[in-house]
Amino acid sequence: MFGKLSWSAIPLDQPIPLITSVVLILTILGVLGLVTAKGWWPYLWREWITSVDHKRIGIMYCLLGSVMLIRGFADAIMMRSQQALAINAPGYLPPEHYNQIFSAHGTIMIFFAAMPLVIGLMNFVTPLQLGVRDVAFPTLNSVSFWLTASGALLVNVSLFIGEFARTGWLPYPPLSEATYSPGVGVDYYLWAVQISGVGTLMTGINFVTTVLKMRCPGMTYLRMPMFCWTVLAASLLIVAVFPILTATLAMLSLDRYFGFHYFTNTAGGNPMMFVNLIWAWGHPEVYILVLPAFGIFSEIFSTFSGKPLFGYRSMVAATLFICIVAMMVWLHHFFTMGAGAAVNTAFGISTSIIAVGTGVKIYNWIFTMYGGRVRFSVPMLWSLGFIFTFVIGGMTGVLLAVPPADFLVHNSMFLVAHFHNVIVGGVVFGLFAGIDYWFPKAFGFRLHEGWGKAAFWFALVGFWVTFAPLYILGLQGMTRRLQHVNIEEWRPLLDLSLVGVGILIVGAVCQVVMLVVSILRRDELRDVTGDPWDGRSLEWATPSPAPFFNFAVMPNVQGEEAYWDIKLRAVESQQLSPEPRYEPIEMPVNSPVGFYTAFFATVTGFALIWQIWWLAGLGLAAAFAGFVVFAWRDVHEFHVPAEEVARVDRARRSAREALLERLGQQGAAT
Amino acid sequence: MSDLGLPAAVETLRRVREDPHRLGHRGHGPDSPVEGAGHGATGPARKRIVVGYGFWIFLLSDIVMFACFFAAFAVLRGATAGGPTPRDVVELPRVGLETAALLLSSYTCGLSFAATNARSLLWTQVFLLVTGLLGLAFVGLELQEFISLAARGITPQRSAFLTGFFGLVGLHGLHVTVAGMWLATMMAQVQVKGFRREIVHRLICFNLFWHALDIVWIGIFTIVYLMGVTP
Amino acid sequence: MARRAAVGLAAAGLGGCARGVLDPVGPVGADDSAIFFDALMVMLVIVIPTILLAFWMAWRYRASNPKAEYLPNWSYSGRIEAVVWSIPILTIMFIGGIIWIGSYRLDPFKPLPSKSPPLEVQVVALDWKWLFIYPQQGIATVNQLVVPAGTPVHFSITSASVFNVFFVPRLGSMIYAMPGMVSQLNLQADRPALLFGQSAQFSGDGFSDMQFQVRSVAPAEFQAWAQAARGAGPMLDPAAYAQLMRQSQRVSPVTYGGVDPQLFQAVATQAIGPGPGPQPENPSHSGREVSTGGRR
Amino acid sequence: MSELEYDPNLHTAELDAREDHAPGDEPEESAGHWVRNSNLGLGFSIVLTLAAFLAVGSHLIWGPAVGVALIVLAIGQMGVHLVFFLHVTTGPDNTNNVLALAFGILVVFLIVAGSIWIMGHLSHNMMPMDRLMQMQP
Ligand code: HEA
Ligand code: HEA
Ligand code: CUA
Ligand SMILES: [Cu+2]
Repeated sequence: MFGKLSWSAIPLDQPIPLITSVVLILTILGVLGLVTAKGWWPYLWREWITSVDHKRIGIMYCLLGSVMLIRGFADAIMMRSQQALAINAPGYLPPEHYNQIFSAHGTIMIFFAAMPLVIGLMNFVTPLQLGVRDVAFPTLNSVSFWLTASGALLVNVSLFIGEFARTGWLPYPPLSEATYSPGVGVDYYLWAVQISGVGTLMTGINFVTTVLKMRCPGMTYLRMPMFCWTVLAASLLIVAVFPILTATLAMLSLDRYFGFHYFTNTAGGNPMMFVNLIWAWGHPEVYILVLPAFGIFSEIFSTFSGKPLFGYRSMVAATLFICIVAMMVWLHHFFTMGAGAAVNTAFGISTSIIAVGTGVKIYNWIFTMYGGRVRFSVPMLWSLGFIFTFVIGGMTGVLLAVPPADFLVHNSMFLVAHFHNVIVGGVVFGLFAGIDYWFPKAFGFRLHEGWGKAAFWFALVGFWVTFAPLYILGLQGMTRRLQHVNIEEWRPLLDLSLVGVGILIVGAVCQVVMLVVSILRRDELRDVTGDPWDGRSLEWATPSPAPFFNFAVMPNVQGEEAYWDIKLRAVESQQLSPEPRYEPIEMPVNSPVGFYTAFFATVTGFALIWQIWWLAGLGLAAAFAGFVVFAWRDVHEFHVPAEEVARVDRARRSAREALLERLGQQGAAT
Repeated sequence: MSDLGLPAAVETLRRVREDPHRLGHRGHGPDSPVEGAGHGATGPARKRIVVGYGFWIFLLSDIVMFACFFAAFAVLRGATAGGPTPRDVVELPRVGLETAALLLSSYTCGLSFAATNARSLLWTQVFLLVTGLLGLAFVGLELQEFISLAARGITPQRSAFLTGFFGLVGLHGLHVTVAGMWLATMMAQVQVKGFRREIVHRLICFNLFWHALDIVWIGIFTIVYLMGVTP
Repeated sequence: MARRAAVGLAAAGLGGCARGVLDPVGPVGADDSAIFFDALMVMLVIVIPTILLAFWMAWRYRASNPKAEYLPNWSYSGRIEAVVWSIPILTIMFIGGIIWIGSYRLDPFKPLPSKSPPLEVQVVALDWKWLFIYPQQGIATVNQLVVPAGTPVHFSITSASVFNVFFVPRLGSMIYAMPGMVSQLNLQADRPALLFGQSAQFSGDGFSDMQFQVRSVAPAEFQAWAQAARGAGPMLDPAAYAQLMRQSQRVSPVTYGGVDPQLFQAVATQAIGPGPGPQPENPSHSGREVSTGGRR
Repeated sequence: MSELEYDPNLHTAELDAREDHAPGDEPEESAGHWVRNSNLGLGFSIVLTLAAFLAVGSHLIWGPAVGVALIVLAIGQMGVHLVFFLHVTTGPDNTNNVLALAFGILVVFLIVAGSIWIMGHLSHNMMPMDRLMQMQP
């Protein structure tokens, strides 16, 4: 009746996960109770859960990503403290638990923290920058989000019911085959990642179509803000490689569930093929994460230097170059597998060539500051910290791309330091910068500067104190994924790394405090102009927060920097462009289909994990029924009357007029 | 607004207008694109184009997934673990029938599209129905093949080669089955709702999907079946 | 020689007292680390000025600096673009050269040049210990590798269950140990030394202790050791091997006085099936089957 | 936005030669055109399929070259499908669709060729001798 599921699935014998999950469950129940008590459900349902507004979906993605970032961070704290305690000692986490932690940390950070945050910002910003009202497929967008949330939920359920994978964030067979991992951990991994992966794939399709086919009049390709280019490149990569992930995980599932022999070490199966296929996805994946971050930095360097981006054309070329070459380098993750000199040479060289595209970007950002008026606001601090950190991480990446050098440090702490160096220094810094930068557009008030700066400095210092020791440990021969350490000499560096985590914790606390303080003092941080940073692209042409239809009248872009041009013209003539003729706007209606799909995806996933076949069948049937019902829907759009549009836009215009006046006075003063 | 004033110079404006990135933008020539073309100069593309294009991108991603299964098949082809070889598995006459069914269904699918364009409800439905029946015949033949193979002990659990074989062919069969379910839903919708805009869009997408599955089948019958019996 | 010294210096600076990959005791490790070091130095020459330039640029053009000129439209310079593309391209051309030559020179499958014929060692990665078979000597060891200094060693490596990586950090290159595959590795220790070896690919619960000691000894001493081991102690017969295949952790070094000469081939070709994986010893926890693998 | 636009005939009538086309779509033609189009596609496909089966079933082609012939025929037939059933053309209205297709083909090529190349080298280097023998069918 319940497949493999029984009461003994709950880890009553393991206090740490048990207590964690009980606290977690109580928190969730508390939040749900609060929502019920306050009667917020109808509001949440109407305005958020069923919303197809790209801004709302973007915000929900970011929320999900932030929560998962904290979960991943908790895992990281456990790992670093375990390793510091377990030098010639067992530490406090037995292997079967520790191994779950690094697997969950990697999985959560990549799939459920970094990806949602990146996609969240993509969602929030892209249509605004392109001057349109939504993405190409708004309902699909909601489905994507909810599928991602479903995957995240499954991963966290594994804490309380059963276990998570103990095989690393990429479960190499044969270790992940049923023989060597008989528990449900790998199944949790497979279904969680599979479900969210489908969501991500649909996001990719959505954004390729959005950027290519949904731009406001005059927004030719070479007038798009740099961020949109990176979104396009990342989405193309998603479309190209996420199917590989789907296929590979499907093959592993067939092995585990039905005794197929894709990757087994019996009957001719070939585990090396898993490694090959998974990296054909895995390497492009890291550029899916980092390219949008590059886009964010491009916006920030230009805005906070008060200048156009230097070498825009080179930037576009470099982005597309990285996008294509990223698909030709995957073997560098298994140079030491024995494919031979010819293969290693080809992939080593193609890997290092990526440094050219990335290097050009770095120099272009530096020269964007040349002749500028650089303001050291929080987003700019993250960006400068990024250049410093990422350049070093990229350099160690190129070292790993040299096969004989990789023969020494493959799978070592040096590698761990490399990828945290590029991921934290590149992606996470970029996300924090982007959140700070676009926060006012989303909520109408800025984030507190002081706490933001404190968070930055603690994160930067904490990062280096944590990971610089790992570089050295890697060179001393320390390999990754060690539950305990048998070499006494490594103690000082492991301790130092733990100190670094302590500093990171302070940074994370600052970040949270910043959020709380900003909310409490939102009135003094209010952005009435809609253009808090003296921005240059179209999102700043809307009020903060942007109305749900984004633009009352679709902008008509006439120059390279869409909004800067409009702004200059207004300042020059000391008046806004004449009031347009307002027309009714058609917007997509809200839809519960995303939530519905994800609900049944979760149920089906859970049933498959525990092999409760009837429930899985039921879930699939319900999904099909839902598809039919949804396909039958007749109303897809609703009209916003012209008067409503006019009302919103006139408010915006009066704010702009005030701004203009002030600018005019300032201009006269200088 | 920040503490920094704007460079409110006429000169600045002139330079911004005059192509700051040296992109060499010219206005579009006499054939400047029409509204809704989605070229960028004229605003978002029409829904029809957006839907079709999005589905096209989805198809490409689906093809990539098939490519992985093809690659796996190619790699595992020789790993028969002492069991049946490709030669033991292939029955050319049946493959011929399957191919014929799918090819004809592609043809009738194309005809249904012609009927849709001519707004003929009857003929659209007739051709869709024939398409579905041919698809059903295909799936039936394949199922029969799998069952008869299993009766001879030829199952994916036997060896990696058979895993690759059943995985690839089965994935395609599954796609055809799902497409068949979609087709049934589409026919009901066409009947009830007629040729509304979104229905026509979906018909276009369905057409694309069906033809794409046929293209994948070309790969399968060539690489898996025909090349399985070539020396 | 200067290069050796430089590598040593870097090792000292980075490594302190613990000895790592930058303090090799053999020719392979020496070449690997020299390449590592060269590539690092070349890139540092580019990267350090880049970082300094970034900081200088931000500082020089800070908004509060009245001396800095403001060029609100300056966003293109053909000359800078050319330089900006050239710097990484040139660096990468050099590194690409290293990659090319290095990959061929240091191909782990390539025999080392030497007057003396190589010592053959067959390596089997087991859950969770290493089995070393000396076919020429007819003996086998677990978690203990003894090699003659100054003689090349040719390793044939396979696995009897899951993936592992065979790695002796101070000898140089690592390589995967995979079921059904035989990878090869050629290493050499130049002088007598006591080293540690490990698995560098996570392989399950007992992974952290999947380490072995490596003793590089004078050739005469090696002969004496092998002679003494031969025929003494337990034999690695099928029963003993079947026992060894089962999961176990923290296995102390063992020496077998005799071994079936076909054993390695049988494991590599999977004539002997792979290790059985976890055998639940505890009351079952549904979905969380754990083997303690004899953990202490 | 795009929703405000209204499809008067609900079909391709309003498509303009200068605008992008959705994949699978084409400017309005008579039903006869489409039928002719499908007929042509079917005809070519039948010829190519028969040729493929013939190449296997007869000895018209030198044994070792049969595989090559099959691949070429398959590529040809995929082209036929793309042109006649999926209506991919080289016209400017189709640029975007063809570019996407080219991107997809590139990806497929990289994955399949790359995997086969890598896996071939891995097996060649490390497959133990008698398993290698066993691999030869
Ligand atoms: C996105 C990816 C990502 C990120 C961000 C991180 C972040 C961190 N990781 Fe992780 N890590 C991985 C991806 C990531 N990691 C992967 C893929 C692995 C391999 C897994 C495997 O072996 O299979 C790994 C493995 C890994 C290991 C295992 C090493 C081993 O194998 O032995 C360790 C050990 O210390 C570690 C530590 C850390 C630490 C200290 C951080 C810190 O930098 C974390 C700092 C976190 C923060 C600074 C965020 C705090 C949150 C907030 C501030 C809230 C935000 C609020 C708002 C947005 C307003 N990581
Ligand atoms: C966002 C994520 C991200 C990014 C951007 C990168 C960027 C790069 N990575 Fe990294 N990498 C990972 C995430 C990332 N990586 C992860 C997660 C893993 C491990 C996964 C696992 O095993 O669990 C990994 C592992 C990994 C390996 C495998 C090592 C091993 O397993 O043995 C290699 C090897 O080549 C590599 C190389 C590179 C290179 C060459 C770059 C380049 O793109 C870097 C380019 C940037 C620069 C070079 C700096 C700026 C350039 C200049 C200033 C110009 C001048 C400089 C030069 C010319 C050198 N990475
Ligand atoms: Cu933390 Cu399990
Ligand atoms: Cu990579």
